[in-house]
Amino acid sequence: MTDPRPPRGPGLDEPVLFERGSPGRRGYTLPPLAESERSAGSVAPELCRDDLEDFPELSEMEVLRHFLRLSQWNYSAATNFYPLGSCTMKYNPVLNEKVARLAGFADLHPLTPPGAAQGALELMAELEGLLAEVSGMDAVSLQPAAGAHGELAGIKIVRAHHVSQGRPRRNVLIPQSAHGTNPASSALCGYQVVPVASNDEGMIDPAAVARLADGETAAIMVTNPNTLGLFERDIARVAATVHEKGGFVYLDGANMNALLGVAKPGHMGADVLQFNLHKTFSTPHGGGGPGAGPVAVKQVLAPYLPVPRIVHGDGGFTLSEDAPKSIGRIRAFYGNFGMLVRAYAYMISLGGDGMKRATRMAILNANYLRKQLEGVLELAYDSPCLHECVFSDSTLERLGIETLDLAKRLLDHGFYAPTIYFPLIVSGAIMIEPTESETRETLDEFAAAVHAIVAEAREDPGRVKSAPHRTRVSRLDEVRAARRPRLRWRRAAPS
Amino acid sequence: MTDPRPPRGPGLDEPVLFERGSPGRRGYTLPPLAESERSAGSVAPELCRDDLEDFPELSEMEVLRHFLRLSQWNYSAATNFYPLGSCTMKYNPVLNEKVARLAGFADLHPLTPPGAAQGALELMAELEGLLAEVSGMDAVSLQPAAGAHGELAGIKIVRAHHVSQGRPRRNVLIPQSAHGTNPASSALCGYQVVPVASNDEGMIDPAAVARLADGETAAIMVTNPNTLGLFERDIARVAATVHEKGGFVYLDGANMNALLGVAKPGHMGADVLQFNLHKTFSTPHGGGGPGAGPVAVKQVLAPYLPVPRIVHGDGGFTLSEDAPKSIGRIRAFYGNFGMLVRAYAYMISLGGDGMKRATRMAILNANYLRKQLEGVLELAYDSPCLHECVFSDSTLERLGIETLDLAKRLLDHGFYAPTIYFPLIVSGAIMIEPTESETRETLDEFAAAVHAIVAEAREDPGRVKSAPHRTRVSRLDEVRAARRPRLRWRRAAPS
Amino acid sequence: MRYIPHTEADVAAMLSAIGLRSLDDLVAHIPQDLLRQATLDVPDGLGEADAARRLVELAGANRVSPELLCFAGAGAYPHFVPSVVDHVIQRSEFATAYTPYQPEVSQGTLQATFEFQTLVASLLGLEVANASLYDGSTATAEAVLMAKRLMPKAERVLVAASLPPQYRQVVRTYLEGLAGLECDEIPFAADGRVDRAALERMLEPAPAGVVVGYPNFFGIVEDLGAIAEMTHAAGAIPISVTAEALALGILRSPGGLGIDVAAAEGQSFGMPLSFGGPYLGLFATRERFVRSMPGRLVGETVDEQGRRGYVLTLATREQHIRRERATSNICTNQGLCALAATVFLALAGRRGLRELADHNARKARYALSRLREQAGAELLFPAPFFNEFAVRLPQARRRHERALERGVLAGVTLGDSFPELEDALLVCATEVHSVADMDRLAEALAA
Amino acid sequence: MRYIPHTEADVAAMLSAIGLRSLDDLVAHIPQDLLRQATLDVPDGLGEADAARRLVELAGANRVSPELLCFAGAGAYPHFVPSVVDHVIQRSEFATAYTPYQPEVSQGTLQATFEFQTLVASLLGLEVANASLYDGSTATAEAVLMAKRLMPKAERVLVAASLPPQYRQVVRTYLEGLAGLECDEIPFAADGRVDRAALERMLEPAPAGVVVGYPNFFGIVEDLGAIAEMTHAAGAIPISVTAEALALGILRSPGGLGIDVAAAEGQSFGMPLSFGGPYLGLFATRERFVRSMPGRLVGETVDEQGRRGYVLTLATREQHIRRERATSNICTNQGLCALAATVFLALAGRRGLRELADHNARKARYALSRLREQAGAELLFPAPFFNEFAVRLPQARRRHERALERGVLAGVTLGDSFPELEDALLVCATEVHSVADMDRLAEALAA
Ligand SMILES: Cc1ncc(COP(=O)(O)O)c(C=O)c1O
Ligand SMILES: Cc1ncc(COP(=O)(O)O)c(C=O)c1O
Repeated sequence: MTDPRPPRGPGLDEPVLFERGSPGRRGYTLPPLAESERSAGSVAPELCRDDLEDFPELSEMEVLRHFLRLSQWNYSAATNFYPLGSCTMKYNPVLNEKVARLAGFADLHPLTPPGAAQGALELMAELEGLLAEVSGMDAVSLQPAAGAHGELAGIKIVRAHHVSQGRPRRNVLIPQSAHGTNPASSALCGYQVVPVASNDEGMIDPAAVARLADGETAAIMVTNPNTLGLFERDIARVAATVHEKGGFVYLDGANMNALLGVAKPGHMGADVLQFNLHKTFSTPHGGGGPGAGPVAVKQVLAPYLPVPRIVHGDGGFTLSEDAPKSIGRIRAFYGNFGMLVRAYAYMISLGGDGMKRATRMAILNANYLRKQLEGVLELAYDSPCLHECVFSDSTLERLGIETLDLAKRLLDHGFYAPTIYFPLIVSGAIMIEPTESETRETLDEFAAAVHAIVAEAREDPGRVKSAPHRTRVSRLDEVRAARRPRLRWRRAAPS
Repeated sequence: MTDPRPPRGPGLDEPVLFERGSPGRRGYTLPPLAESERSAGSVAPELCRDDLEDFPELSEMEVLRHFLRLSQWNYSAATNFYPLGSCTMKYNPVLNEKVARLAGFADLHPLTPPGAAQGALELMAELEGLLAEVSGMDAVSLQPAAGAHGELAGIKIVRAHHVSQGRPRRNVLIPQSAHGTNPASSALCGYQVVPVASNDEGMIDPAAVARLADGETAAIMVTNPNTLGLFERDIARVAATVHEKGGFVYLDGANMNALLGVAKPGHMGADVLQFNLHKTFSTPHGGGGPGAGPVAVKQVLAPYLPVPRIVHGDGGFTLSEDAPKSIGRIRAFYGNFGMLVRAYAYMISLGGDGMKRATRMAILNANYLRKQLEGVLELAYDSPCLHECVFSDSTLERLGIETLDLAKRLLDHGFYAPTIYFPLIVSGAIMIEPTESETRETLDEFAAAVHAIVAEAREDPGRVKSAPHRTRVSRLDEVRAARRPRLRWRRAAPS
Repeated sequence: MRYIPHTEADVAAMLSAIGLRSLDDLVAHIPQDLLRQATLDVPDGLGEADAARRLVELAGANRVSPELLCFAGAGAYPHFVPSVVDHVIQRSEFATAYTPYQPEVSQGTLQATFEFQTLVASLLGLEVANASLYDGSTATAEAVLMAKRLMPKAERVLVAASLPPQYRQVVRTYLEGLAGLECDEIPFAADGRVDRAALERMLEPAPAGVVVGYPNFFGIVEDLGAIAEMTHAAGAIPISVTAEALALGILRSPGGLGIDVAAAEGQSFGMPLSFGGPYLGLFATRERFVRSMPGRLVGETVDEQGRRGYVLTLATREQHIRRERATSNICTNQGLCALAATVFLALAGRRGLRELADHNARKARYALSRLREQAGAELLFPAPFFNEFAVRLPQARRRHERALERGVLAGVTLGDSFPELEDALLVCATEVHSVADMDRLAEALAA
Repeated sequence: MRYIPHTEADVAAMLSAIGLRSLDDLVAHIPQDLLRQATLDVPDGLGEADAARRLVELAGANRVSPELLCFAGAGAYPHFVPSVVDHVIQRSEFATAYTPYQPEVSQGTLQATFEFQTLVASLLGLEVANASLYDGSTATAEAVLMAKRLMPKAERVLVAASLPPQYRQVVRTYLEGLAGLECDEIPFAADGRVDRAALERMLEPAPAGVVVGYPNFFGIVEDLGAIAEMTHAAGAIPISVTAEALALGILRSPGGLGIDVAAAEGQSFGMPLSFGGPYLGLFATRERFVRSMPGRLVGETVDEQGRRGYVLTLATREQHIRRERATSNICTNQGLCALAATVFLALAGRRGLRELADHNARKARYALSRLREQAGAELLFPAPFFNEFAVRLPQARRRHERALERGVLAGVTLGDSFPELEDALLVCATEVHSVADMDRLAEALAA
């Protein structure tokens, strides 16, 4: 008898929920109703559903055990180096989790009259101020639920201003290296996307912008540092060009972790930007969310910010909907408040001195790791990088492996993979963002693993191409998943 | 390149703390002192140590990551079926963990005047009452920190009473099947241990007790159900015999999980017993502790209970040291209070109906599993069992494997091993206690694994004897550990 | 700083490995004027204890239960969160992972999300659910956009005026500037339900979709089957919006009643109120519409040894592949909230969820009876409701304020969003409210 | 019941597999009279929400910081617990494992315990530390018993009267009934330290051991080196007892001063006050005495492939092997508390622990200065202290009570244990106390 794959985590295997349990089990029990409640009646039978098809029935411990086992099948930033470029997988402090759960926050209904929610409003007002300060912008709304949602709000704001000037204009200029949410958000606001080619240094070509910008240009969306980790040297010139045509500069702030205390978007000509608190400000990614994507603007755009706005008056903090030019409401209530609490806790913990240091250490880590890898992978561009560095697959190709193979083999070494195949302008891109949280030792170990894999590819490329070998499952068939989508569990037909 | 062993948990390997870190790192930072504090002075230099040799220096995330990785190397009751006999590895409710951390409990100083600690005292008083009720005893002290500590308190109480009658007496009768703490606790109170042989049904032989009991018998320590999971049928007769000689009956209550709502020790003739709250009442074992081992007595022994006692008067609850006959204090303060909170939460959650059901289901599970295994392992005794069942190694021996091999191979199937080689009176004992928390499906899977291993031993005994194969490390050299003890980390000599 | 591991020795060694002399060299290529102006006017960092103290202070400046009993709903419901839910979502492996781009080391997140999709699809009575959207309001907006994709020629969408007002506003914001999609409001009738006669008239010319609340903002159970039928008959997409997903533990499912796209707010399934977020947008539709769906999807597949496993799939709908032609711009969603809901629903289970919903319904009816008897309230709309209902009582706003002083948040004042309903309150009751709590509510609102 | 998975169908199937007809058959062999009397007069079980509510209510009936500022020490110290500590010990894999009997699937617990032993040994300045004992008081008693094992002929043990009174009482309880081991108390001198002249006299005939506090109950740093020397000269075992282990972050180590057995209370390293427990008994000694040591030990070894791993070792000292001849009866210890301490010490680290101790010392001195200035207190003993000190002030007990009303637990009244010190308070200050807190203490105690 052979033991094929290791039990990852303590369970050899863990079936889906629906294959566990037994009718009649309960993981959550309610106290009996009082007679007066029982006799008060319920929903009329004709309005009631028959059954909750497929819902399992489990004891409390069965549920707990199931999810504990599943959890052990994940790599995560807390347990593994997770150098996913553009994602800023920094340390998510445990303290943040604790304070977000304080009853005064967790149990606060969003429609509690402001007089009874002063602590929450004060926190939000302070956070707005902190974000404005670090970005050099004038006003902030905390409402967007994630980066892309912030982009949507930001472009809507731009549009609202243009409409107030007569017409919305038609285009948004977007560099080819931009994240997919930029064009998607622009399109969602009814704009045409006009791609801007990168120059051979991986940067926006100011001349190209000058050619493309005109009276139909609503805005340019710039990521700075861009998705290659490079500071857009000509940002000021680009901004001036667009401003001249009456357009706005939208700055994708997903990479703010490279800028705190180094350069403020507000000084680069940015008119509007979104933050990704789940990147720069340490709120956890949660396996896909929730995030928070506050949007910040210069004074001229402030009237368009989403409602409600937090206002500080004599009687304390209140929420105001009195903003006739506002783009309106972009979600129910006021944002992913629990994430705001975490980001606030992080910012006061780090402080101004800490933020400055964090950014510098993030840049140091990226440059150090880049140096360690230069010999073995090919840099996409060799301009000085900030918080992340991007390699192409040219070295790998010569060895007969692909970026994907390197990524999968890294998993066997206990590392999550870098972001791969993004940005699109780099062939087989390998995008590495170590963040300031990681130690030099970890970076060295990671570099050693890359070296080892490249060496292995020379000797035994098959082993690399069939990786991963030490994970719970081996390479998964993504083509099959897409061809014959099985998007929910179904009870096997009785045989 | 081969990948020998799987990474268990996300880290391939995790060095000891002392091999991580770098001088100057900090995982815990303090705010600066005020000038007035700084200038207040500190400990005089000549009283100060030079250094904290070997202490590491790590960032907060390094510390977290280290321990998260270590955690994944454990099997635990929450993640794995953990059928450790005599340990009652039942579900440890998450709610208990939450309520024990309420600030009103966690931040309460033990020397807070009782008037400011009424909630804690009320909880303790109620818990005493609940424990008395379920055991049929008259008075309870919550102080002992664990089962063995409760035994110590209990035997000290017995001794104190004998002393008050003139002399302490000399012996404690203890069945051979008893847990090691019973003789150890008796010896610690200055008693000679007189072993009582078990009869061929695995029970105390009342005739043997009658022969051994005399005027020097301070007490008999009986475990009921005993460590074979068998109810001591003649407990009443045994108790009467000992009582006749003026001795007391100490009941080891570690197995109370078999008795709630089934039979009360107080009705069996027990004069004193300890509870293991970390068994019967669901407080977590913590990888070795902390536990809580309240001691309960009949009225005649109540004056000897440890001080302080909780007293309910007009002004509410107070702590009294006014107990001239008391054995005194057996630990600082009042017990492992945090564990008492958990046990209390469990008892009110379960309620009387739930406790009764829990016990019956624990007994059902043990009998069911015993039935599933009877065909493949040899029962040590075939009297009807309660909450656990014990097999001998006679089947295994014939196959050329040992109890230890079966235990290790079970780990490969994702199960913790049963208690092995205890009780001592069973050759190669395999002691299985499933508890009421486990589902029938899990019991079936476990039984199937035992069947598979026995079948495997027939085909390929070497594979079983060299198990485990799928765990983070393979069989560890315990002999070497004991011969050349390395009980702390030492910096490798510079080479 | 405890979050940053670099010692001075580390910095020196790393700089020298890179070939630089100082940290400033790392940013020397950034324009000097930017660098110079980049000083941060932010106080120095705090130790953990001080940071915690500040947060405790801010939290303490909010009034919450038990000090302030909460009977407010209106899109955010006070429910009990079993401790197992929070324990699971605090697991670092779940909380600090990214979107599962490398499935081989993300099976925990992926399998849980697959389970989530299954539960949500079942609950909504539709075939496929996505991995979550931001919240109920944005899920509603996405549903409208999806209807437009399915019915590209239609130029309007009809939205019930009895949708939660904030949801309606979000739909308006999303639609603003999208060529060829107007948003018209379907009035409600005297019984608080969609005015079917008005709807009938508005269905000509055919809109892309018809959006109704289920229950609606007033807590009322619409006749969804009839509306779906009318909508289908007009050739449009019927869309339901459920702001209190627990209602679906007892009410007939939207899909079962003919709805093609269902959006919901899942906060009730294990998320704390948390002043409005993070919550959980639920979204489901019919299998044939899956390629028009917004948001991530997890699908089942096999690995090279044929073992079952899960991956992100059908990504060609998404922004990172399709960019400006994507079905939505969403990237980060509400993953950990979806996990919370999965744990919650697993704990409650098939019968438990029904029972929970039933208890809510009964408690709400008890609360109503007390408000009638003791506070002189009248039910505003004579229509069936779930756990929330609107009552009329004289001087509603003043009484609401006074109740607040008495430690009761007595629902929300309807006049804020519906000036014509100035004398009305919207009140919910759930399993967290004991008989005594509800009696206190009635007392607090008594004249 | 949510903790018990059995459905009626499960029960029926299982009974039938066993060949029984009813649950009662399972216990039919138990004497009928016992069964009959076994009814439980205990209310029915509560749902999770109700159970939680009851506990919140009880917790709320205790007064704690910030409502009641705590300056009480006396064996339990208010310290800050970094959130990482609690996060780690809540990991189910650590919290719900048993003693690591199967090392191959317990390496997490085992390696952490090995790290704990290393840290404790270093802190106490001795070669070997065990895996924990119940608390400081029982560790003290175990140390005395160990001294007796090492010096079987000796018939007495000397215990400083300035040990925490509860510790002394526990030693007495443990020794009661043990043939040939009397316990004599060494008085303290006018400066609060051990009366060395008296000790000199008492060392004849040689006792098994001499036990002194370090710091002692009054917070005072004894001259441990001199005492160890005298004790060694008399042929006895010098034993130190540290009720506030943080002191050893700055004070010279017991082992370094000649102590052979050191016991301590480790609560300050990451355990909440929790009304007195669970805390953490630390215990270390010299390598040559290891086989007389009580408690579990983890040792390093290798697996079959030569990889480093950890196991429980030297178990022949323990009750499960040696039964009545074991070095102690201890079985369950304080494992999870040991883990908390390991995490705490790793976070603080080499320099951080020293700094923390230094801050404690300075804050205590500042608090003393304020009490002198504002409350007219005088230092009771002219001797060096760490973070706790005894002051004399008129009407100490009354002022202590009044301070309580004013929201300050102003230390503990010494008169309870030392009638001769009726006018004295024992006060501690730690890193949790701000200048403002200490000023409030002084005000609260002012006449
Ligand atoms: C550069 C960039 N912009 C925008 C986003 C979108 O942010 P979110 O995922 O929070 O919507 C991302 C996220 O990966 C990003 O990397
Ligand atoms: C039967 C029995 N008695 C006593 C004990 C001792 O309890 P503790 O480990 O809590 O000291 C045990 C623990 O394993 C036991 O099984």
